[in-house]
Amino acid sequence: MMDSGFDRRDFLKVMGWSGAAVALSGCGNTSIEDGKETLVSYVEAVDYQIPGVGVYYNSSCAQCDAGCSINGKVREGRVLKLEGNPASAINRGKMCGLGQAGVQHHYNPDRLREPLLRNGGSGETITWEKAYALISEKLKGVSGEEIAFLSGVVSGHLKVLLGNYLSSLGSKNHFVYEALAPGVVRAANKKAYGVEMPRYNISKAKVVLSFGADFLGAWVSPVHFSQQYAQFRKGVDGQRGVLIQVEPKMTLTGANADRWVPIRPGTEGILALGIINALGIATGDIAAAVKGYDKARVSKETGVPPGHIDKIAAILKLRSPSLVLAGGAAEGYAHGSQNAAAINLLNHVLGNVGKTVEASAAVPFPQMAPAKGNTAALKSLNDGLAEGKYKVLFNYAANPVFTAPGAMKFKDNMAKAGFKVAFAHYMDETALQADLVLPLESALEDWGTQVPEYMAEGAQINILQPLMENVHPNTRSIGDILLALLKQSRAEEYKNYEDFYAYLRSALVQNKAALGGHAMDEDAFWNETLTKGIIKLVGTTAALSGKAGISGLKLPAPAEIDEQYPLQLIPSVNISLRDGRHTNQPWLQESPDPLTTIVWDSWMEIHPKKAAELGIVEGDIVEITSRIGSIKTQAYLFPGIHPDAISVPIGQGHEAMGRYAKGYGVNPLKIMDAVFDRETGELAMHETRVKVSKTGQRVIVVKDESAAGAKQIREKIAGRVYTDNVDLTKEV
Amino acid sequence: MSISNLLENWSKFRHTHPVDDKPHDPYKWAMSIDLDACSGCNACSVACYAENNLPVVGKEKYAHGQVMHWMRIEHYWDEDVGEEGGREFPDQGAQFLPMMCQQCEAAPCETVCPVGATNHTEDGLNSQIYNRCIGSRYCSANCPYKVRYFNWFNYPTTDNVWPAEMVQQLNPDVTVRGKGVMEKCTFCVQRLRAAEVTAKSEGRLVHDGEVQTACQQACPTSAISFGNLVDQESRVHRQWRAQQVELDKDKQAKDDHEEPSELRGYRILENMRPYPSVMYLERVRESAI
Amino acid sequence: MSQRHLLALYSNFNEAEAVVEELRSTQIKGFDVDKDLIVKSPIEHPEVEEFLGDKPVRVQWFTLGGALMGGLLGFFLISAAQGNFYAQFKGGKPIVPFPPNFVLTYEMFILGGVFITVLGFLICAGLPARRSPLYSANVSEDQIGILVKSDESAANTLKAIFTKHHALEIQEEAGR
Amino acid sequence: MKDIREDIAWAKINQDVLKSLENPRKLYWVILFVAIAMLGVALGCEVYQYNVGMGVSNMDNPHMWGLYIASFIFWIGMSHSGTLLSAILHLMHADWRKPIYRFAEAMTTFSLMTAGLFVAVHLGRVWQIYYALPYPNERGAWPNFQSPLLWDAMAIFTYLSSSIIFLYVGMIPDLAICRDRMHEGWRKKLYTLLSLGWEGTDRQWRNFRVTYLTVACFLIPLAVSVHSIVASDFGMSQQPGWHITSFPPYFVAGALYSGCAAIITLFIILRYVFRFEEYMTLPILKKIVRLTFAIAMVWTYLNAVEFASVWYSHDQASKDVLIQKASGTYAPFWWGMIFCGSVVPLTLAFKRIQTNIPVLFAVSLLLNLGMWLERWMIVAPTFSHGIYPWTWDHDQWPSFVQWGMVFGSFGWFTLLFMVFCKVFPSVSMYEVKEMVYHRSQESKRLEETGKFAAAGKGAH
Repeated sequence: MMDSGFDRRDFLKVMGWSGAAVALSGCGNTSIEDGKETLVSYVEAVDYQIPGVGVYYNSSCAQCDAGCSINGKVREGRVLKLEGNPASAINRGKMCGLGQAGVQHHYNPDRLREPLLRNGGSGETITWEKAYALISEKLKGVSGEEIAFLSGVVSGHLKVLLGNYLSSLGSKNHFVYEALAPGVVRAANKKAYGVEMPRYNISKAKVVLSFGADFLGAWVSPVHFSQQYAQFRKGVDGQRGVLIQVEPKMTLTGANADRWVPIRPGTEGILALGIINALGIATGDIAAAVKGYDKARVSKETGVPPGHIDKIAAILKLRSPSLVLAGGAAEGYAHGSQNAAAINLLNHVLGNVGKTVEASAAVPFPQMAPAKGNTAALKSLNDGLAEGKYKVLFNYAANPVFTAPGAMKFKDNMAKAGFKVAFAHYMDETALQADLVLPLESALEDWGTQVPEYMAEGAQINILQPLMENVHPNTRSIGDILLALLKQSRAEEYKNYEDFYAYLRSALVQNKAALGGHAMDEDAFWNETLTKGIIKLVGTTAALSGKAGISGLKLPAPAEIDEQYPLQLIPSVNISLRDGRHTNQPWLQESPDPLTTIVWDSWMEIHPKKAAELGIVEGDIVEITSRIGSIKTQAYLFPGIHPDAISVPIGQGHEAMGRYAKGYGVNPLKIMDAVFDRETGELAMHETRVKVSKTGQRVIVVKDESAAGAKQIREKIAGRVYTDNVDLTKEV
Repeated sequence: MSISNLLENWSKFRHTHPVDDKPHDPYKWAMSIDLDACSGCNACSVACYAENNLPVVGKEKYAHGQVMHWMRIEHYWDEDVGEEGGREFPDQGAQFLPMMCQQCEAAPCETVCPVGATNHTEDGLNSQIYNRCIGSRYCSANCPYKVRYFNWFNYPTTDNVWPAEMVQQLNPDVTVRGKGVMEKCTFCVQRLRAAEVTAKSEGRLVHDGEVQTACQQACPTSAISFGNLVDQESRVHRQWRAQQVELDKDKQAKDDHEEPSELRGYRILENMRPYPSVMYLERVRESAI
Repeated sequence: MSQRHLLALYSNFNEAEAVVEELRSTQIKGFDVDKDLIVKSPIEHPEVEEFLGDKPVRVQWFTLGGALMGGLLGFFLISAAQGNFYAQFKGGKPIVPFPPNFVLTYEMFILGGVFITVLGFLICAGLPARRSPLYSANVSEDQIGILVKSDESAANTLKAIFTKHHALEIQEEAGR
Repeated sequence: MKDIREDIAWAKINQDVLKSLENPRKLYWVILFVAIAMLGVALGCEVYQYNVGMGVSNMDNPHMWGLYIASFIFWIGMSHSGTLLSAILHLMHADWRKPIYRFAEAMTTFSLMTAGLFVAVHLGRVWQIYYALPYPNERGAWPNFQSPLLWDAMAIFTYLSSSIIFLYVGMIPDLAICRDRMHEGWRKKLYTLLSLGWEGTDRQWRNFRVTYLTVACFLIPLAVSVHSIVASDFGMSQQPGWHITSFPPYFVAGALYSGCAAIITLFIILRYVFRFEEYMTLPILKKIVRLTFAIAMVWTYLNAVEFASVWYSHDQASKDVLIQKASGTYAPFWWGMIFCGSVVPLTLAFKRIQTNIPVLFAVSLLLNLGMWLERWMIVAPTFSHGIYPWTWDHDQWPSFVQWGMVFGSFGWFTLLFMVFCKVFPSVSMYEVKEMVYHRSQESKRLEETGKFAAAGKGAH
């Protein structure tokens, strides 16, 4: 792709410079500032650029943590569109909507452009030098104990560098917080299979029984699972895969299921044990333990009709291998670990472990493996902040002020930290509380490596490389910043690295033998790596070691209906907004929620039966009150939810961040109780109980579906056949 | 000159283009969408926004129904769900349907445009000429699928549609449309033209898989396939043939058979005779569960 | 020989008719009743045509020509426009389709007919016309005028006939 | 209840009508002022819509057409009764049309001009409207002759130009009267120019008679074709509620209906404003009212036929649209249309109402309202309940811009019409003379044959 020795930064600078100039002529929609930009003729073309011809660079998507590889189209120095990189085993050239919107993060008009220092109520623009000096000054005389670093998921060389920085400060307080992490499931998997995230081979399964795992929507690695799902539907041995989804609120995966089973919130484990009992193939102590879970009792406690339990058991027995998944809806309770354990037990009983639940490959560099985020970390940070333990708080890639449950009072506690530094892309809720805000490059401008938590086939290291010159010249790479901060105390050690790029290159090139480049010289290896955007490794495979144990599995009886707060609040995960960090990307705001088609707002899903009971109709503004507080939003009558639950999507309700996010919708996390899983200490997302009351106002719900409720009445619009015998593998 | 030309080429002008006596050659772009694979995730729609410079209209205009999504994901629930006496839950899921311009062979929109801004192309597309359009909106009024979108406002100059930075993302291969013109899915005609021209300059035809539409390229479940229906070897051609769906029929031969078949291919509103170029494959639902 | 115009006004059609009858029956040298007599009336009156004798009206021929021309032009111009310029391919329809062109041909047929009929009217009625030598505003109100052109010599005879039938007013003017 | 006096002096006819050109009642100026104000509202709306985009009208996908197209049909329809009075009744020798056909013909012309404006107002890019005109151009691209909208344009152009010509030709003898009677000034010059030197010679009259008759013959099929073509804008589509066989006659009947109702309204206004009591007599009004009643019943019948054929067919989509019209968002307007269009005209069957001017005025306005609603109910419901269920029942309400434009169009029409009536004789003088002449001849003849006592008297 490039001559060896050619400095990529310079190359990009050239491209970027010309990009800014040529952008003028590119579209009819450019604003030109008089005298500030020069009209450049194509006759004086810039090297490495053919006007009108796009070049493609491989990089990695940073919109979520699934680790998809992307292929960016660059024209005249501007990145235009992201496609999937077909070479990646994770996404195989495919992209989700969230990933596509990465360019809107990159070009977002609300991105931070300059370092800002709090000056009373407002921010004062300062230089980077001053910012670094300030950090150095604030860290002086502060012990490592008093420093906390909060981040989202970090992996690869950034994680290494961050670790080094913290150790240079003498601090061990790295809190990795991920608002929507499958923390409980990881722990349960560790127990049941010996690994936190085994490889779920959906494409091999003939039946997938998913307890609230929205693997097509927002769970773990949705693009990868979507491809597996497509194969699964085509079927193995001429038998089309059957998907059964058990959850109280229909997710995208539930909407695609052959049978969607609404269940009383929190009783997933009971159903899992009931199915084991109904299967009747378990032996020994398992059989004994599930004996009590007879159909009548399970049906009564879960609300699932006995017929369904029979059918599920029958099909699982008939078609093997199958796969049972435990997801967000099952783990979000104080007894979440128990639920997940019961569900995982089902895989053991069905003999799926080793067949569809496989050992996963790991990168042979444990220091690069992702620091997995969870919500327990937030709790301990919050407790520490509340005690006033921390004098300096760093924050990167997390927005706890927005995502922490209201009961935690994170914002108040954060104020107790002495000096708060936020590395941020937007002036989001957390950055707004910081004393020093440092603007970051977007993922399309930055260098880095990424190690995905969920590996598809073999192990891989994803390369992040700039697709174009910085949109805002004064933003910096998080790597560069950490390196600069590191040099404050360990200048000697890092003097060879001019910047993060140099660090990254030398780190990878030094290990080229281990990275599959032993036969190549350094430049060739480096160019090859950048061209491919992925380093594929054989990886180490940890064998599955867990066993089917039932000891310690104790499921509580379903919770009693609370008279005062009779409904269960399900803060649902919207497939494009996720935890709200992408809300300011207008494509995502205007991308309708697949199940309700509502855009640009929050809503409360409520079952029509319950709504009729409460006298609520679509568009009623309702007040949802928990012990913590209340929010007001529009009601949407949705039959895909258990009548005992209501659901409000996460991601809206920003009070800051930018023009496309601020002021739209409400944040259900604001009224969330701080209840934790008893075993893992993870936040129980579904344990908040609420009451709903009408406010008397009514609005027209802004959505794409027709008011008639999206039913096809006359013509065959979306066709469907019912059959238990179809061989799709024969199809073209 | 004009009358003599008219008389000399009379038979050419009287051809009914193209469904019966003048088949497409060498290209007829067509699509097939497997609804069993489609998960309704909206990736195609966002990809379309990125590729085709679609404006984000904002909440207020969305509320007015002025959204511009060329590719929209529809979902349908079973009729009895939530109705009195019906099922309480949609326990067989939703049915998702990606809906965009069906590139009809005998498009109802084409004949009614007073200025001829929408026409049939030689490679079987239903084209829209933006700078010819005067905005009578008759085409949309006549579209059975309602997949034509009108520029109710001048989006390029509307606040927050494309702020200065986002302008740089706009695809230079695609026009940014001003107010008062109709637009719709083009099957990513800019990609098709580029591929056709490349193939022509290399003295060959576009081979299958060489060109992808943006929606097809993004689709995580590969539910969309796209290609040249004339090419016997193309995946689309093989799919259409395997499903026994023929382009110029308003009722497929297989539909006359009473016995259940494994063929899932159908076209929407076929009986109205627009001869759509998009074949859908029915979603399958397991009856054993 | 010099000519003279005379205009006599009458208050009703019966008198005017009587005058014309008498002029017709009387042989006057230098006055030809078919050529030199014009009756002006405030309303269209079929009896005037009757007593003036059969005079042909040729407007219909214009109508026929106009309508046919309009129709033919309509069809061929439209077909030629469809065939000779940028062809507008419409799926399922030929480039020169008959049903729509027939609709337009029909409209052009009427358009041609109306326009050429009116043109024919102007030509046949000699409009726009220069004002005739003698005119009375009373003609447009309620009186019937008889305008004659004759040799100088016949003027007195004519005047006598006019007066005999109770002419309300007689105007005369030396001719060119 | 007096009809026009047979013995009325012809000079008085001239005098009375010419007076209308000079001093109408004060109400005239009030009407003119109000009309200009209304037009101002529409102009403001258009400027706003032109600058910001069609979106300000609140139209959307799928509601691509709104009040503009509905009003377009309304105004086109209104024009038809002018042709009815001037052409059809002329061929039938109905002499009572003579005092009123002139203003009816003017109404035809001006309502067509109003309708034409709605086409422009409706377009998303009105500045490119010339693309739709069939003329040889450097672009090498002609409009699409297959589009019913182009047929519309062609038909309207033909109809408008023919109507103007017909109006003008029929007015030439009257212009000559104006020329003869008007004192010096710009008007005199205008009339002199326009009267083309008409002197009422036998040759002029002879050709005039044939021409007038011929053009009248052309106008009748033309008028029918114009509204059939407007009907085909809808009928040619495949949309439910539009794709209906009976649409062309239904549209034509509706057109005549709304036109007649408008004639009653304008008759009453003109009669008062220009003091035409002696010419626009109650017996004439009575005849128009009876004609209106008959057409109302034809329209009602065709309406019923439409419903029945939809109901009886297996076209479920059309059936749904019909049900939705009667029970959905538009139900109040749809029922309003039925009430105003089919129930209100029943009052016209009563003799006492047939000559009761205040009641007739109110009734005629209601009929017009009903007919306007009819057009709206043709256009709008199909959009909110078409073939494709995804876009059903999406609520849409026209914005003030649309309403303002509709409101203003009445001002524009009134302005044109009122100015016309002030500049040109709105009662045909020569034809009123013909009418009284023939009537007096007839009664004289009857008297002579002794039948007068038996038959004649009762007629008046």
